[in-house]
Amino acid sequence: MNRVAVVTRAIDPASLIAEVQSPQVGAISLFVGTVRETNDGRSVTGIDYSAYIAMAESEMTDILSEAGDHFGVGSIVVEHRVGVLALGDVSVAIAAAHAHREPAMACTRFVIDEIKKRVPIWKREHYVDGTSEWVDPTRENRAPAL
Amino acid sequence: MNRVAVVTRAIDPASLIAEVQSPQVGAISLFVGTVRETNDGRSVTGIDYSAYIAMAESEMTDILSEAGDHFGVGSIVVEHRVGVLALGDVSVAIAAAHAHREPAMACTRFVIDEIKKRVPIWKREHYVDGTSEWVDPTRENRAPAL
Amino acid sequence: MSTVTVQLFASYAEVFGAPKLEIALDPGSTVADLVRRIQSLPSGELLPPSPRVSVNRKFASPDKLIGSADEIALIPPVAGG
Amino acid sequence: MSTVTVQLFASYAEVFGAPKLEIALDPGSTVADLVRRIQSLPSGELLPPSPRVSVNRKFASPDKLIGSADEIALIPPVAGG
Repeated sequence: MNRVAVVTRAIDPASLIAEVQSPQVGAISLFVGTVRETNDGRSVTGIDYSAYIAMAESEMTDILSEAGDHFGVGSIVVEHRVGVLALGDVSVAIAAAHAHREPAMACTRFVIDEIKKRVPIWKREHYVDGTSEWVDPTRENRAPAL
Repeated sequence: MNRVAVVTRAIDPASLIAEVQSPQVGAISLFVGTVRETNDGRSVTGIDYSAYIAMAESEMTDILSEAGDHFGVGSIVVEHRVGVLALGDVSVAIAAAHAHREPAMACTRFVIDEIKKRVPIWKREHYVDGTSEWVDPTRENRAPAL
Repeated sequence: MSTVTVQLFASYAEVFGAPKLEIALDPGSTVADLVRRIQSLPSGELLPPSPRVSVNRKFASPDKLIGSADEIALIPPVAGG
Repeated sequence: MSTVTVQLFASYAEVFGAPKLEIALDPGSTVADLVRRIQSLPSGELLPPSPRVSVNRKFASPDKLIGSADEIALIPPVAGG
């Protein structure tokens, strides 16, 4: 079964693995996104994630459904965290299980790529110089959103 | 840092994640292989894994070194279990961490593909009918090895 | 005339200094009409030319008709993951 | 003549009913020579025509020379993962 959630607590990747694991599957692929100390050459101290939660969960549910159709994967779990995250904190985790490794791995990649394109979640990065900016991946030069 | 091990105890994927996680990375890719209850249409009860341990660890070390060169990933950990495994047990886990997600995911895929090609590890599958066979992935029809 | 509530998030909420806007629309208005109305508000010129809009939690095309019962939001460039 | 020890694993160990073989080789023998010697043993005909051989924990080509101090193994089709 699939499950999506936007959460405000720490994400435990091991619990996602356990959730998709079963004797029916032979391969589990997990992707974990974490807060990195540098981004585009700037030193980051932390990230505030915010979301339009109802739509984010709806959109992630659609993505898992599409992934199921594309790759035949019936067991995918996604959690995305919002709120104030520190360096090294897990922001997102995706686990997918399948009889074989190729569909499991392709599924995980598809889901993270789609999340980054279309799930209404935003992040404000805080830098060591005391400034902060909304991250806008659509801008070539990564200038702040707006 | 990279690490490889052939182990005789249960593999804990979470410990591999923790091992590669750091504020320098933004993405962690994990692959987990587990014992599946059916293989090529036959009902499996368990698998005995055996290895030429010294060469297996040497070969896996070479694979991680090649992966590091190909994908610029400097933090990869692999554990492969040997001995008697039950349904659902984890046989192999690979964790790779990188600043960005593409190299981390490509690295994990490369490592599992290479392990399956060239690391001297064997498995004897046991079936519900009481028979057992050495698995030979090089045979088209998946007949038993020898 | 009917009034719709438009939810704002992240950088767009900062532009208008509020988490939502109340916008009066003529019957038969589309997403494009709504966007033009919002861009004509004070600070509205800070929005991009074609910001994404969601209607009932789905991304909506500019020609989609808007009803007063719809759940509407203006969606800044997303940065999840 | 010198004697080398050849480690056997998995299905190959079952073929010969032993975890290793002691094979006497002429000086200057290659991996291909060793394989021919092993295939001429009882049950050796059950091996594939060109089984993989490792020398000092690396897969070795048929023309590689073998010394008595080398760590040698016959490698059945691998099935890890």
